[in-house]
Amino acid sequence: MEIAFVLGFPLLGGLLLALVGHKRWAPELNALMSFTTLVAAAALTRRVITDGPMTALQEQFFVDPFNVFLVALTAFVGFTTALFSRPYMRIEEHHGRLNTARLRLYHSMYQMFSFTMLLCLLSNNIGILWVALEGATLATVLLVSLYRTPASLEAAWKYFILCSVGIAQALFGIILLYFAAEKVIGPGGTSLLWTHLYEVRDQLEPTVLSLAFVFLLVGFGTKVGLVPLHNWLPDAHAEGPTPVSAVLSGLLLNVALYAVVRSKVLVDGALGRNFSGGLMMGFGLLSVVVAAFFLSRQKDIKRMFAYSSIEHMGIVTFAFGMGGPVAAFAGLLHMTVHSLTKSAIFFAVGHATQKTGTQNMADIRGLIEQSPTIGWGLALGSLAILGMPPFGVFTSEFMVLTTAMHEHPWATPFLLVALGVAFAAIFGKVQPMVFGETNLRRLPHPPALVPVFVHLALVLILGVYIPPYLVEWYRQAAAFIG
Amino acid sequence: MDHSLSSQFVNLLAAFLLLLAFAMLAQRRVLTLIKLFAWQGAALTASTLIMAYATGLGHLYSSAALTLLLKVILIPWILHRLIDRLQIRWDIETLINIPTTMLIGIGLVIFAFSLATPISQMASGLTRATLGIAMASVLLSFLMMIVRRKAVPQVIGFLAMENSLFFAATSATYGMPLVVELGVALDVLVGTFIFGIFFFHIRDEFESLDIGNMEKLKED
Amino acid sequence: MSSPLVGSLIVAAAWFAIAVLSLMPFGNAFFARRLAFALGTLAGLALAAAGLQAIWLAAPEQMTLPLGLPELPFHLRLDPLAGYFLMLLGSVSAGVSIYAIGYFRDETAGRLALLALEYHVFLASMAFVILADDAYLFMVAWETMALSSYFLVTTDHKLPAIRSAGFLYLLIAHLGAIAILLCFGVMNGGQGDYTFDALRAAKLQPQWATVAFVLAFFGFGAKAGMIPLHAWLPEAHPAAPTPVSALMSGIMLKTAIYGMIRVIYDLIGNVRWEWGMLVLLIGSGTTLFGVLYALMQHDLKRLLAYHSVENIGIILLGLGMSMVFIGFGHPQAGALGLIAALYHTLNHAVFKGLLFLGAGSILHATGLRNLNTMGGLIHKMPHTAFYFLVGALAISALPPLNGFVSEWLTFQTALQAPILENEVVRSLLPLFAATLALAGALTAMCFVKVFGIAFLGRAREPRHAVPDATEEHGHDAGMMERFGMAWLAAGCFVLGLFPTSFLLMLNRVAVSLNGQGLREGAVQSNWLWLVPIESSRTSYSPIVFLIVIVCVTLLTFFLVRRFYHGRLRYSEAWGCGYSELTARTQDTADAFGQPIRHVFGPLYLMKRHMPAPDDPAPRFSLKIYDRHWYWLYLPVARLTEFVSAKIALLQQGKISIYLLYSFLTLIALLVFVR
Amino acid sequence: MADLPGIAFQILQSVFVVLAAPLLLGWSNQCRARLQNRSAPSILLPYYTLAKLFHKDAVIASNASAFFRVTPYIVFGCMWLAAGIVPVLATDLPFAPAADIIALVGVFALARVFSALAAMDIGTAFGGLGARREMLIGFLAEPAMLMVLFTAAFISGSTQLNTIVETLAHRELAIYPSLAFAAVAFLMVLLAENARIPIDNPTTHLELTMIHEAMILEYSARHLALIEWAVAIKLFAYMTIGIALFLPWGIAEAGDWGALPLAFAALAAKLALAGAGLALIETLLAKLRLFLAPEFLSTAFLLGVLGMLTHFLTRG
Repeated sequence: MEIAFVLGFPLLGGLLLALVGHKRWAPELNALMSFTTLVAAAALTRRVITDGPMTALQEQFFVDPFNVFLVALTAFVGFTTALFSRPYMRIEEHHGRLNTARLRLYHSMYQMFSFTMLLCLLSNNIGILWVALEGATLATVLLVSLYRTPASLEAAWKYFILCSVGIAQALFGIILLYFAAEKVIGPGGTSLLWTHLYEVRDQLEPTVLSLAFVFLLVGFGTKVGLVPLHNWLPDAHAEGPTPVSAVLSGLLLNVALYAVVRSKVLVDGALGRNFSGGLMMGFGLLSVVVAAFFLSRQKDIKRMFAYSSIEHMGIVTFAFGMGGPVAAFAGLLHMTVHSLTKSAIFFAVGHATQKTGTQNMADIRGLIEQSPTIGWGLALGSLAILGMPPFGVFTSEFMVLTTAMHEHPWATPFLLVALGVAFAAIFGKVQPMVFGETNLRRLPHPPALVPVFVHLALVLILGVYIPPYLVEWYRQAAAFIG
Repeated sequence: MDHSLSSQFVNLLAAFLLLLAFAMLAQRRVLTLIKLFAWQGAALTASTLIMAYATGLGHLYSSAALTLLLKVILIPWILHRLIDRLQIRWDIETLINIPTTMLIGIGLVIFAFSLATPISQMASGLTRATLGIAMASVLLSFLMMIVRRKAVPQVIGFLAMENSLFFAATSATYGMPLVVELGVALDVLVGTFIFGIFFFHIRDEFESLDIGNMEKLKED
Repeated sequence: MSSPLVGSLIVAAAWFAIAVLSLMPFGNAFFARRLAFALGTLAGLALAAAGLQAIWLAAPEQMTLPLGLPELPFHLRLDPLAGYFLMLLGSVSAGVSIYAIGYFRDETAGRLALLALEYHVFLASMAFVILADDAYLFMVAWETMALSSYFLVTTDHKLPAIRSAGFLYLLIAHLGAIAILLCFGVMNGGQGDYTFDALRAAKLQPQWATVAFVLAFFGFGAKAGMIPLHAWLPEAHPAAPTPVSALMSGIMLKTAIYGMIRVIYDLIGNVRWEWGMLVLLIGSGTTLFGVLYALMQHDLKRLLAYHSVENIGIILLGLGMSMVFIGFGHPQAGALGLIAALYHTLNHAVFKGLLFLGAGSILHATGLRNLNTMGGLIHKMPHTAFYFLVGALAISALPPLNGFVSEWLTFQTALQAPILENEVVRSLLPLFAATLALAGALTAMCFVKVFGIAFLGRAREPRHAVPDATEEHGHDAGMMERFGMAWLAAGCFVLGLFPTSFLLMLNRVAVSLNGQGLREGAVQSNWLWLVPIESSRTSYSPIVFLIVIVCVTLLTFFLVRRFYHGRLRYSEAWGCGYSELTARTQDTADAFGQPIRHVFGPLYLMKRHMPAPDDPAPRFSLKIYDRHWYWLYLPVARLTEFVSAKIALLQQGKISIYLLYSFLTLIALLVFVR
Repeated sequence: MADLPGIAFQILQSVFVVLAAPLLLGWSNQCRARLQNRSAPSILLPYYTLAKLFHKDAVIASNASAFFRVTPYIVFGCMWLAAGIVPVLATDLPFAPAADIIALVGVFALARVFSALAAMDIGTAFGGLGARREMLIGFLAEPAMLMVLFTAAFISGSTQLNTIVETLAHRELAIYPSLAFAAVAFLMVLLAENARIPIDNPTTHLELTMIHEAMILEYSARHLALIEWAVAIKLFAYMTIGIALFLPWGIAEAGDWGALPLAFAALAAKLALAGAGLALIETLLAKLRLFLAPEFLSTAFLLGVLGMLTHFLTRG
């Protein structure tokens, strides 16, 4: 029942806003729909925590601690981002970068986007998962190209082509999976359902599954932004409207990674952990290192934080690749704190860019002087994302690193060097933007910075204290991932 | 018509698909590309029908109908409209010259077969080689997307890849569940529309559909 | 309070509370202005008491907080070592805090609130660093300390120099933290969790123990400011507001020393003498580097910062010697070295804090930081002059003040060298002692320069020429500032005059660390005579020393008055034949360092501007650059740049290339699978 | 240890040193004059000078701070303390344990720092110049001195001058090569520390060369007298330290009145020799350029180190 609401509200919102998205009160409606979604998600979460995993609608939908935690996260960040986008989009309109038609498109697509992501998370059918993920791509392509500037078109085009091609590979992987499952379960719908696949996962044909996993990894990995499949990501983040960058970094990457992890669990059943784990650790490590070195060359602020997203997705992938309760726990935790922190950063960045009218970091100076909230938000957010205690990012990184030291000592130097380089790069660029003489102008609408500090507060709390029920929740999910 | 016959038909069609993939790889005229794409769709429909007939699985019929509607009629029609409106006739020369591309393509085919053989042993009696062929044509379409320089052929390459995937689905596994196929079809359709819109924007912004213009966003 | 651990926990919590309350916006930051620092002072005193109590604990106290990681809640532990450093933190911070009341009195509300917040978070995090008993809490506290101090350093962030200083500081601090984290990982060695108990228990292979040691040494060394990782220190410490500079130089560096001792002696254990040699090598280098560069400075706070580098070197010398002795199996001599190091840690905290506060008062009163523009301040700021003199004498290791005691103990440790088995090491130790002697004498020279040029002579800036206490420029330090300085100056005397009682405390610390302390004879030495080894070997009694010197001086005075007279006439000083004497004829700070530049020329990278003979207003200007930049820091930066430039070639905007990447990845993986 | 005869000895010795110091100076000056074929001044000349200075009215610069006036007394006090610690006539004095050789070096450093600071108080060119040069000599001489003392300390296993002297005095006449090095080093340090040729020239007022004189240029009358006296005591103290380290024979135990005359005679003889030797050196050597002073003193330092190393090597 809650599932219906969780999926229904955003869908409804999408259709509604497609009609009325250009009205003055559309942003409020947008936020409202996201809020209802959040409420429904909360209800669903409570239900799952109490009653344990469940399926619905002839097993087409499936909820367990793993995906419900992502559902809650998605709904939450979706809501805060909607709050942030309210003044942000107004200001954009005021600056004349958007007209009402575009606003309508934006609002409707925003809801559709969250709908597709939630569908992707909740669907028990791997085929539907694929469909939803592709749908998310389509929605975000429209969002990325919202400004219709050459740059945004180029970014959107690359995003579209690369992700579609990637996801097509994933479809082939799914077909192979189906091909293998059919032999065990027999033809018909059920052999694409996660629940059924898990039951028989140790009987599936290993060679097929290894092939399938390669295709799935390349396919979904493109969307996660794993190096060397990441090339669409910085462009798309840099050129789209900032709320979209926030949800891309904060949510879409998580969802794609969710798909990877699900398939990994499936494949591990047949092949044992080393195969998939090794691949994922390799990709994760590569992403971390390469992204870290990319960071120091950035001029565009959003582009830089896009690369930092790649880096952190690399860390999470590495963690899940290592496997084991602690690493999986750390991975989940890192997903959470990264979404919160990164979206908070993008909120601050959004207003900062609006104040200066540029995304070029060399032209942004003295935020703390002109608007302390934005300045502190950006400074603290960046330090948090760089893994500075007492923020939660450090917590998960600590767990990942310590586990890595146990099980794969060879990897730790790479990770640590990458972390050091990333710190020097990002911090060296953020500091002059935050400090120094200011060069900013006033905004036509008061910026919404409550979300920034709510997120950062949550991350801070997670840094020093993880509530027991959350621990329990993560533990269940981690146990599933293994 | 017994199994062996239908399987021969399917294999024939599979070979035909592979041939078409090569043809598309070689073809420079956009209009012809679209025709070839439509042909691919037709072959796909045929093979699906045969499968449906041979296995008697009802949902394969509907998927065949879907393919016919979408890939033989609707999408080619849209593409026609597009290139008429955009006045695209020729693709400019590809990144790598045609013969080289062909050679690479052949290499890919061999590779795909060598990958698929161990699997196809356990494939259902009806469709032995098809999986390898499907994989090969997927890779070929991929290659085509890499070497093309204009937006439209690139998109056609993408759609061709989608076709090969469908072929894999139907021939190797008696088709995916209907809901999935519908969803995929929907995505493909919407995708095509969006591509269509993009063509216009791109042309307006860049005065051409040459993706060589779209190299501004990079690391320097 | 019953349990010192609970007590110190309460203090730390209180500091946090003060920090939060300081943000209260109303009443022109009333809380931050009136109460915050006063309460902070009281908390500091309480902490000192708790620490003192903890030194005499029979067994270490432990406690677990329901915070932190699910598998690894916050562990706290209080043993003599921690107690000693808590005492240091509490007592010194008390002096600084009370000084801060006066120093910050005319800040704007917003800045003040922020300062109070960061200041007290800084203090609390340092307390937690000392109390932490698991790797996670330690790292969290450690980095929080770095973060809060970073924001304190960048208080005046509008100056580019301060921004770059802050950046360099936090960067090196973070790299050090990464090394420390790695060190914990190595120590854990895959067994057990990350509580310090588990790390103590973990048995390491010798080579892994050495790796852990090197990581810890350089990780903490980066924070302590030892060469070659010192570059941030002379930039960051002067940049901060003065009380913060005092805290950083006085206490924060000591937390690094604490970490070093905790990890090397306590967690890793079975110290090896080779490690000691490394420490000695770097320590002596640090000592000489610090003092030689200090002699070249004319910015007062910067000069003091370089002296912090030097004193860290001295502490390292003590540590190194003790490690050598312990490594060769002479725990008693080792204990002596450890005690010398710890004693100097406290001493340096006290007198360096005092000196920074003095510098701050000068800055506050006259707005001057450049020695070349000071002079004659003793007439305007007699109190500050007195306190500063005490600090200067103490840091110059002159008896009977505290600096001398710890250096004396270090010498005594070095003189134990004959008991060592290894010929080479035996004859090397005294040489390290010699570098210490050299450094001590150079320090004396440096502070003759500082005190003589800042306080004595005549004002080098005309606008300070008139000795006028009322005008805004050139009043003496305010009441609160004086309290702070007096507190620390008193510390210099107490530590200098009653070393034996501290010796006993430190002996407990040493016993708790390496199981054995000083000889019986030493421990039973009474309050009057400081006898670290045995009375036939050596002894020192600062009190007798002081009494005799005072008596004799007074006696002389009275004899002179008694047998002769006290007649005194004032007149102008002889102008060397010129009509009147301009202040420009005095030595500047740079001029005073000239002989050093002559002797140690090759060590410096100098840019000198010699005025032409016909220059109407000749000014000699001098810039000294740190060589480390050119062989360490810049190359590393360039390497990173190079690598990233190469990697950037991956992404040249061609979509076909991007597709090709995906394609090749796919193919490669498929090949890999087969 | 604070027995009555001990105290008596302590006081006796201190007073004796303070009173006898100018005599040594006078003697050395006399010898130098003879060596230079000048008609020699009275051996008591230093006393006359001091008396004259004490009688004069003190004149100090109008911008002098209290620091300037206190310093002479402190310096004098330091020297007096030193005189009390060094076993001149007898060992095992009650004050001796209060400070070992390291502390002794500390005392001299304290005096040096104060006089240097006082020199900078008036703010003339000469004051700063003198202070700067004095500290230069100081920081070079101090480590060398310590090295010498360490050698002795290693031999006797103690940094207590008492113990050192006793061990050295009651040993059979064995040759310590290390001590030979140390002795040379000590001599060089002595010359430098007491502002004698070849480092400094107590009789010159030529600004290019003068060091110590430049520092005390602003002093007059009783202040000057105290400083000059302190200088004499310092020289005396150094001489006696040297004697204690290198030829300690014949020194008495504290409270042993019987041994006193012998000790007294021995000391007188040694000092007479030393004074003459000093005069000889000052006559033979020429003043070094100021910037050769570092080389001179680093040589001393190296000799001290060599002495220490030879000790470790010969000791096997």
